[in-house]
Amino acid sequence: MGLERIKIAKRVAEELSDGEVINLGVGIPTLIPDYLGDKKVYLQSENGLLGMGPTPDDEDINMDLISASKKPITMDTGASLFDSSDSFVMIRGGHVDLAVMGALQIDQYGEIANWAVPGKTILGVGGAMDLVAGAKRIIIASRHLAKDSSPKLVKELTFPSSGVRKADMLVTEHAVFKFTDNGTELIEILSDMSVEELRKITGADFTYGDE
Amino acid sequence: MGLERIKIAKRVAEELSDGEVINLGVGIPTLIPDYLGDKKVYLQSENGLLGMGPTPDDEDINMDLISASKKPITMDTGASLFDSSDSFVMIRGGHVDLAVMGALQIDQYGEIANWAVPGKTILGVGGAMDLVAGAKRIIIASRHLAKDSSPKLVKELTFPSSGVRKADMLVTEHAVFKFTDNGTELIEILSDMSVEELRKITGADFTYGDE
Amino acid sequence: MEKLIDRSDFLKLIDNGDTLLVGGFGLSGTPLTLIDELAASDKKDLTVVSNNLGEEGRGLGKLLLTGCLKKAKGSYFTTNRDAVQAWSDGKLEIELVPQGTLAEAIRCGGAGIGGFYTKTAVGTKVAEGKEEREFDGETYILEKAIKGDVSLVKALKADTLGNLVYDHTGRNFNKVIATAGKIVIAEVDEIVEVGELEPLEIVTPHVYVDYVVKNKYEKKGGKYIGS
Amino acid sequence: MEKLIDRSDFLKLIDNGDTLLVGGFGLSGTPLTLIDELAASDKKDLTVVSNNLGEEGRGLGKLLLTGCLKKAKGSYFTTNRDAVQAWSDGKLEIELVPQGTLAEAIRCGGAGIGGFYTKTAVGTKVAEGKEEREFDGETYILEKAIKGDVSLVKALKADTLGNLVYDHTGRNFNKVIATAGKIVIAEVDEIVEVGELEPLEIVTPHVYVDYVVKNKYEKKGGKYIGS
Repeated sequence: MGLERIKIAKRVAEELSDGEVINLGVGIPTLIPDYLGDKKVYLQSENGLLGMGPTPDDEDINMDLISASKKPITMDTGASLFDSSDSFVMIRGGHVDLAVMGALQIDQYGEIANWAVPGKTILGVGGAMDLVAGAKRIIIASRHLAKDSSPKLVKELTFPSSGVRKADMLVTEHAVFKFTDNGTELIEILSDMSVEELRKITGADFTYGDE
Repeated sequence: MGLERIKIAKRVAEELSDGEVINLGVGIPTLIPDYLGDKKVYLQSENGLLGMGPTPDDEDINMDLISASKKPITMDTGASLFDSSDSFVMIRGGHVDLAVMGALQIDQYGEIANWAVPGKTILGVGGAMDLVAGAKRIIIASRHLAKDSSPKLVKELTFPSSGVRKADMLVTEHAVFKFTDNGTELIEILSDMSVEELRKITGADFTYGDE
Repeated sequence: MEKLIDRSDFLKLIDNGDTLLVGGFGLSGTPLTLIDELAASDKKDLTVVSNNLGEEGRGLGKLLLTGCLKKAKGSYFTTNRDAVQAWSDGKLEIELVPQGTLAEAIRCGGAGIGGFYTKTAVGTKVAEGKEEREFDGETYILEKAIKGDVSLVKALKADTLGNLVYDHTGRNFNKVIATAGKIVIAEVDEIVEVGELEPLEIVTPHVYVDYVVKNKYEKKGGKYIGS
Repeated sequence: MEKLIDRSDFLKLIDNGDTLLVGGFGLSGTPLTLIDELAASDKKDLTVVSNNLGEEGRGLGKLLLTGCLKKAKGSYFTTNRDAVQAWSDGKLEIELVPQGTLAEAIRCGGAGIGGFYTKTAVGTKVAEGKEEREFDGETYILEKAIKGDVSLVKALKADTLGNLVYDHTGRNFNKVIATAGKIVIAEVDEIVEVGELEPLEIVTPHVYVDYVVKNKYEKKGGKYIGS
């Protein structure tokens, strides 16, 4: 289980380019910094920091230096601090190169549902919709199936949308998908599944190679 | 001529209260700091400074520490610097206690015209309209008559308005007027004119005392 | 220092039914002392605008235990089970606002701006009932400015004029919240002489701050002990 | 430093007809070196958005002598006689925007906000043709966001990542302008190692800055000699 999350994080890490400014959502995305190798990226935290560093030692923890997940962090060299309104100028204004986030569902064109479940209490949205609206590029890092074994990649969303802006890519433990105006394209298989097996556990149609 | 400008500045200075945050426009208002006596006020400069101090000595001039009139200034103890957008949050948002400004005309209800002359090139507005819209209190500091000897206080503006927000007070070398929804009220005569003489050189009706 | 008041005098500034803008992100940059005073008071029908409601029994979460809240407006309440419970029981109204929209709306409230068109949340449930408009071919929704009766912010230091600096990401919503309340009260760890804060480092100029209250908690090991 | 380019390479980033957002208030916080390059170029039909056009023959005023400007958008041109003359002669379009509206519109341009309702200029000629709207009983007018093809800012220092700090009131419009251009070029007096600027003092985080050009002028006696 943990291994599959790491597999996803590793694969997403390959998509990151040196020098990019990146916002990492909760869950799997937070594992990515461990797999960057030589690449230097700059992590943006929506509560007001560019240049988020690793977790501090216990004696260096400051509850007023935290990530958007409310975890203690450090600052990289060259980091800068700002208030929430300026942080969302950066996010919504299209200045963050890449947002990596989880999703509850993604439709065949890359529309994201990642904040609410139908029929359940909807009491949190956080910065998700701002990131969906504003990041230059969006990669969804997610398990292929939801906990109830339903596919996350679907023809049409049944969960509430996070915005009209589409994701560019979906990375699961089984595959990497790209989204275009024509729909979903499988660009890489990451497990030992065949394309046909993958189709069975995927809720949306997708093209692969020359087909 | 200069003496009458000083007279106006001195009288306006009496209206200022200790601790107030004040924005001073070009011209007569810039003379006010010399007549504050013991009162400590905080001068806001719309290009991005709260706590403007006096003119520096020649050797301390920095072209990147200037007033809104583009003159070299210093910073008082406790001063703070900010960018233009934050400066107008302060101004337009109603945080500046008092703006003292000049005017080309003022109507009987205190509506201000201070940025454009009819039929002439209108190529500057600066921060005037923001200050008119946002300052908590507005005092107009102005000569009683324009250069062509026409009265500045008029029944109706013939010059373009600076905004629907009205001034609270007008101080000229001859008199102090207050503006209310009922019109202009003379509250003090500053020269040796009689009320009747003052009416002759004033373009708007005004009440005085119990009349 | 003229603006300094005792924390016990703070409640006099709050009326039943007030809308309070409260700084903080989780428990960071949160006016814990002022919240304690509120939690111990008999105030009622308060609306709190804040990114979230602290944690269960901590920070703004304490107000859920006393029933003084009528409504909460913010971006993320899911992780505070007391908030979810109070909402389920019909004891708390919740209005959900995306985090960036919340920060911007409060900034507008303090800036003489009535509303703004944001690209965030277009096509979502959050946009339902909100006016859509195109600018240069892109769709935006109208969001209205947020103002408060009273703003509660938490700063690291105030100088004796009331200029404020914040502790790292503790700045969060505090900067904008300090501009958008009719009355603004800053809780601070330390009060320094005027002149000790650099003009370039001051985030909230003193003009925004009406009152300053000294924090009753001391920070040790990166946390406010006993809060 | 990766973002550092020679000033002679700067013109390659500018196309005829571009809209340039240029920082500065008068001559303060103005990218004088970049303006010199423009003034010596054969660029044409440029639109400049800036609070004003420098002074006669200085700063942005130099561009009035070369005829590369089609339009200027800003708050105050009256004191530059060359600007008034060019406008009278029909050689320069001028669009007047109140200073606070200008700062806010540029900020929105960089912030993913399409427009905003301001209380400034309600009931004036500036408001003519603009939508009026009431919020809570007050009237506001709609102003649209301003974006640029290229932003030119002037900072005191850049670190090698491109983080910027400004010199006192030289900050002025530079902070918002650095967010609102497709390409952002910063002219700086000094380049320091990353880590030399404090996280709390950085005004423009490096993410906004695409290129850095070293200022050719040296400041002495508070002025850039020879500019």
